[in-house]
Amino acid sequence: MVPTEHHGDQWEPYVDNGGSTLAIAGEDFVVIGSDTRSSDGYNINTRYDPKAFKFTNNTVLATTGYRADCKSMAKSVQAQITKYAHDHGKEMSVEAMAQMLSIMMYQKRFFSYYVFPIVAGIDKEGKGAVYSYDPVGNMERVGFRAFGSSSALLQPFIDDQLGFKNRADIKPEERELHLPDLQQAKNIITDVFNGAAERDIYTGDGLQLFTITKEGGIELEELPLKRD
Amino acid sequence: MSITQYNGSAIVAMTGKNCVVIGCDKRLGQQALTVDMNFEKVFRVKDKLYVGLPGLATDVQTLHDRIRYRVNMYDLEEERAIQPDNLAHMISNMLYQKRFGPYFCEPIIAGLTEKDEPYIMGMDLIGCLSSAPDFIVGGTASDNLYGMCEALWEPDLGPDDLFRSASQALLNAVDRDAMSGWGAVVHVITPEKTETYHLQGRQD
Amino acid sequence: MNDFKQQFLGDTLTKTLFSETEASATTNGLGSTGSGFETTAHKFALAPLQKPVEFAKTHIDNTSETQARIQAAHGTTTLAFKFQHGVIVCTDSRATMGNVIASQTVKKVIEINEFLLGTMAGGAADCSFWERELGRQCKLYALRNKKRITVAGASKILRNMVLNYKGMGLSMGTMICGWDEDTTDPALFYVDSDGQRLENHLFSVGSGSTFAYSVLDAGYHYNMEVEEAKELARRAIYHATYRDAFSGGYVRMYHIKQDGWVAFDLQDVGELDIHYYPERKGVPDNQVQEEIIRPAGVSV
Amino acid sequence: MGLKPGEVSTGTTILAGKFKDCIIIGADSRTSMGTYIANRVTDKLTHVVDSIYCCRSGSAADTQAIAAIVKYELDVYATSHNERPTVKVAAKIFKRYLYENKSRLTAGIIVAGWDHQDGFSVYNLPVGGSIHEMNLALGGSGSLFIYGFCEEMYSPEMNREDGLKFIRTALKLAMSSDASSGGMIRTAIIDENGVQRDDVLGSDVKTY
Amino acid sequence: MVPANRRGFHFDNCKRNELLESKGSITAKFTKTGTTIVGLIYKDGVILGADTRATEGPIVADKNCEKLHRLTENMYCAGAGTAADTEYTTNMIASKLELHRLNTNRQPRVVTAASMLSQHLFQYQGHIGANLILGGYDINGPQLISVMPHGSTDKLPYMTLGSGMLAAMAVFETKWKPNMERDDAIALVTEAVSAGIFNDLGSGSNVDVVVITKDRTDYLRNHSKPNQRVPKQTSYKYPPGSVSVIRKEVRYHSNANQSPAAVVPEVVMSES
Amino acid sequence: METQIGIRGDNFVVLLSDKIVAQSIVKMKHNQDKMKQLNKNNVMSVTGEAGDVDSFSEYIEANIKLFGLRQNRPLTTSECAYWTRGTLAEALRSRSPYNVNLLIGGFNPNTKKSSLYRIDYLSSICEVPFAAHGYTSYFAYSLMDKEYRKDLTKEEAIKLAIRCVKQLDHRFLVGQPGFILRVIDEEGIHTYDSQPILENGQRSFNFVNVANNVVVSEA
Repeated sequence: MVPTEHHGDQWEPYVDNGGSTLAIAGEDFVVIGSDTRSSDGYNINTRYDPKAFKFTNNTVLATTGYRADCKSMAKSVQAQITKYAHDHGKEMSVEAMAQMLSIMMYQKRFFSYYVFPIVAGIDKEGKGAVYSYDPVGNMERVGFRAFGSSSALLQPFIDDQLGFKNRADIKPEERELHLPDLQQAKNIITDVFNGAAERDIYTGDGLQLFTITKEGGIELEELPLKRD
Repeated sequence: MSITQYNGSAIVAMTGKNCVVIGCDKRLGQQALTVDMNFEKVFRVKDKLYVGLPGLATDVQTLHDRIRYRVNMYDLEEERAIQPDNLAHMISNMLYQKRFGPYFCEPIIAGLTEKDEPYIMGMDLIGCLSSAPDFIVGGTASDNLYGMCEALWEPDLGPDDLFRSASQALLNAVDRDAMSGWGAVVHVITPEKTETYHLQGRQD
Repeated sequence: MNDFKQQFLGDTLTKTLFSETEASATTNGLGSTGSGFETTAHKFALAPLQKPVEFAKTHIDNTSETQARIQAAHGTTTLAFKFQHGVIVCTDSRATMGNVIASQTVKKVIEINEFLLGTMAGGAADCSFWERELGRQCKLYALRNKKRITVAGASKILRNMVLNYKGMGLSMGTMICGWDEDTTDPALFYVDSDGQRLENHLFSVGSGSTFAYSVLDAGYHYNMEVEEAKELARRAIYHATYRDAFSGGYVRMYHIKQDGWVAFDLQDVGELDIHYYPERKGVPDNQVQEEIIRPAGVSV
Repeated sequence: MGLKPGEVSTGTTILAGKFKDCIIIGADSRTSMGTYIANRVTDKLTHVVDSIYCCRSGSAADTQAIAAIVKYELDVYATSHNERPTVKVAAKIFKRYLYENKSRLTAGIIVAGWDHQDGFSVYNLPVGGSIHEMNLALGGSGSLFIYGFCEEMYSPEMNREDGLKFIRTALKLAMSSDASSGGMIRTAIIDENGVQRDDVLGSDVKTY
Repeated sequence: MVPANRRGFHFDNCKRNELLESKGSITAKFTKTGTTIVGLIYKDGVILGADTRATEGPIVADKNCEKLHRLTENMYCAGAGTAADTEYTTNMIASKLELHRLNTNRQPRVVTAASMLSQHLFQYQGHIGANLILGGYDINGPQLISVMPHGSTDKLPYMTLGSGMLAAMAVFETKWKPNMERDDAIALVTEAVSAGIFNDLGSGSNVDVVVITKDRTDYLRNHSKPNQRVPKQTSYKYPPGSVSVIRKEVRYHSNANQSPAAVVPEVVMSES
Repeated sequence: METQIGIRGDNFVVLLSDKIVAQSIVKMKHNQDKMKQLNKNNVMSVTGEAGDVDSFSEYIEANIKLFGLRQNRPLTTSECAYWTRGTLAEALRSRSPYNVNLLIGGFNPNTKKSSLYRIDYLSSICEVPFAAHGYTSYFAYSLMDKEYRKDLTKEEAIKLAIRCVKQLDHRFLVGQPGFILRVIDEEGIHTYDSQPILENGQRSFNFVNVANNVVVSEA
């Protein structure tokens, strides 16, 4: 249904339902953390509304923004992926899916989805891949990215822990040697989400941790977050 | 753009074991244009008492003038060093008097009390005090600082560890905020001495 | 669902509310340059309103001047100039949303094909989408004509494509750079979403462009050697990032030669800064010299 | 004249009627903040002095403040004039405040009661600061729904029992139609001997 | 520029702020206590409860603030709304009441406090954003009065205010009974505040409770702490040498005896 | 639209401003001196809203002279700057705020050092090595960033100022035809007037010392 919130004369079809996502690409893995709260103003709509969707055996799409747009967009993507699988007899690669999403989002350039998506998966070379987008489909492949109501709280910390910014003791060329392994990456996500849940009122309730590895496919863990 | 973001600022104060640290960025901007890269926003009040003033630069300076005046008057009238808690309430009163036409500045106080216990206090622009056992942040990069500090802070850090945690918090926070940065200054206050570090920071 | 709609909303209302409204632009006439071009009709969803364009303009913001809810990434310094050995294209890499630095690693040079480069200023998605489409058009031209398209031709296609959406809120300020076959001079065009297309030897676009222009104008001459030209571009971007809060990150540099472009390694502005001003470099905190300051009598 | 944002209002039905041997005033008991019922057992029948009451409608803050001020002023009046104030004096003082501050206040007040000089009287002071003496005064948002009923059913010749039934029925009807009137029905019967207050639920009132 | 030592509010910035406003939107955020505050009357007295979250927009500015303000020994006031306003309004009334007590040599009454509050707030016509629940015990027994920003008051046996008021009121409307026992009443207050904490995003962290009876007042700070932070998985201390420093200055404090002999040139303090 | 530049060397300060007074679309005057000599070591350059510039700068000028007479010594640059800031800040809170941007530069004969202060219309003050206001800052800052050195000589500083106005003339839509430049050093205040020249088809400026006709040019 078309949401109809009216602010004065202006038609306001967008609602920010809050919540945060965070993805980290490792050498041969990707971890995607997202909270499960969906809210509107001071109200919690639901404590369990997963923001990340599994698409293929090695891709996950995580979204924040307006939940209805997120779901509608995810549905369209899913349909395209299924069609692709039928047409070509193989699963879509994460690279292809990332580019497709960019174009699909730009198709809505003048009535855009209010969505901040992250596509994560294992690329053709077996490396972890994270793609981030703005709401009109500008795409960038990154090593790590936080989106959503807590993005300002999460992003600097992963810049520090994974990007080793402002570290006098680690030279830029040595940064790769210090990158965390899968378990450390998960710990970082858990810690930083707990911190965000302390300070951001829109992030909380539950943390979903998707792990994608080449061998293990997609695994999902769920951990509790603060519920206040 | 909100008027509190016109000049850009970032301030963090953290407690440790018998020490506190307070630091700020050095940018003075006029919206996107950077005008001065040496604009410190943390001021020494007494040996073991510092005040950070994030917000609109003109109010930072006016408030600093007024705080200096009031503290000197306090010295003369009371003949004893003003304590962090007194200073916090003094500034809070100053701000609440302007409840209906506020200064656009959210002061942060950091220092050691008479017993050398760490003390930090923050307030909003109309003087609502908020204390915390761990850290207080302010300025245009405050959201970023909240995330950094929530992850980095742990109890009973010594002065050196505390300095490094606060510095990294500050530097990485301002690197995600367009309006603050251009280097940083961090003061580490211990019972014997105050160490002031001028940090290398990105100049973009 | 359909029954529900019928029942409660009636036929007419249903149509206006739920029918897929689309804006499509075919380039018949405008886009045709008389040499058999046809750009495909792009279909874009529009808000189901009387004035969908107004909606797009008020809700989707590329410039951060309004308080629109959807803020696309913006803020930039890009530059390109011609000189005797080709074109130097140089950009920063920062994207900001409001005051938040959304990314420090944006690729603001778009590799249209191996001879053509475009730059990105304004709406990042607008630039990358249309320049990607331009790449497709150029490929089609080459297949049809067994010959590369000229830079002038390519920039004109881009201009014509975005001109169809003039006034709908697209934001693009791009430089199309290349070196045509069998010519002695490189080519450089500026194209923006207003439909303006200019040719010149030197352009800079974006929020930091004035700073870059000052450095460029002071140092620019046509007969530069490659290294000198690269240093000039680097310096111009560096000084723009220093003063403009919305520019920063890394300096990305390309050199367009007669036989195609080459890309150079990214250079971190933070490292460039201490390269130009070594006194701003610090030492690790455990090795720093202490300066002792005598207690001053003055308070505050 | 609307309420200020966030202001608490007694979106209300109040009425006061003159009957054969008494005055009966009545009110619902709902106080609302937007859609939220801030108080469902409000007493909008506020004692002013002696056998003089006022019924409050409009902004809760404004009417409470005005009632308190007038109450104070009437006490001073009684002391300095050495005589008990009449309903008319009370109503005129109310009017003075309402009229002189009409741009700042949202208050509709009914002053009713008994005094030695004039006996029973009812004054209606709607928003704006005018004053009207009448036999039957209605006020508040719910009163719109019961003008017809009152016109039809009211007679100053009614006795105490009929009057009470009339007032309660009127309030019950208003409360069932007006979203910002509700709760229970509070009434006060005022005569030479004093005041008798009663509260009933709307469901306990039988209509005609 | 010598600041005048005037009392009361100063309006000298208003004109300038208007000017600034005309140049761009001022969206300066005051700290709000989004808040759930509750109060009820039970058998022996009155109980007030509050959460401890203060918010600045969507960010939690204070995780453990105090929203139960002491007015006198026999009176407390729970505050919601603009945090500075509740703090300063209750402080001012507390000192007035203390003076009143000293002048009259009697225990102040709750209605006295309520009148003072409502008159002060009415005077400022709602611009002071204080929503208050006043609870106390005086010679008239337990009293519970709410005061709204425009100055209206309500006297009820149980009440809730703040952004979490609906959640808390739902609990009261189902479970409140007259003449409850102390423990049951405290539990009910805790439950009501918790309902606000968990269901309203403006409220959070811990539950503060104050129980006021005829003879004594018990302030139960952080009576319930349902939202303790989980321990971190990792410590994120940085190794020495990880921060790049351009200059380090050391200033020995005058009271410490360590002022070293080797003193480097006196620094002229900048006039800023 | 007005131009204001300041550059500080170790023992001198260069201030430059344009000479145009504009009203709507009309240039009312072409030779307005937008600087005030506060005392023999300090100069303030003022731009901003028409009426405010006059009255504010006259008020400051007169008061600083008065202070000098009362205390029997000229005020230092920092004293001038901070007093001016305080006055502007206070005026900002009044019914009639002044909308002015200021540069105050001067030389301190006691310390033999010079200083330059930049004050904007909100009365934020900062002590800086070089400064500009308004649109000029978007063109001049990067040039000054690139060329500025602590050990700049007077000659070099003037040349840097010339490069800034030349660039402004080249890129800024609203170019100015002429400028006044002042150098404040140990000997006092030296005034220069601009002289447009053509350089490879592009306009540039020489500066002529009004007292002795010595010409400084970019080359």
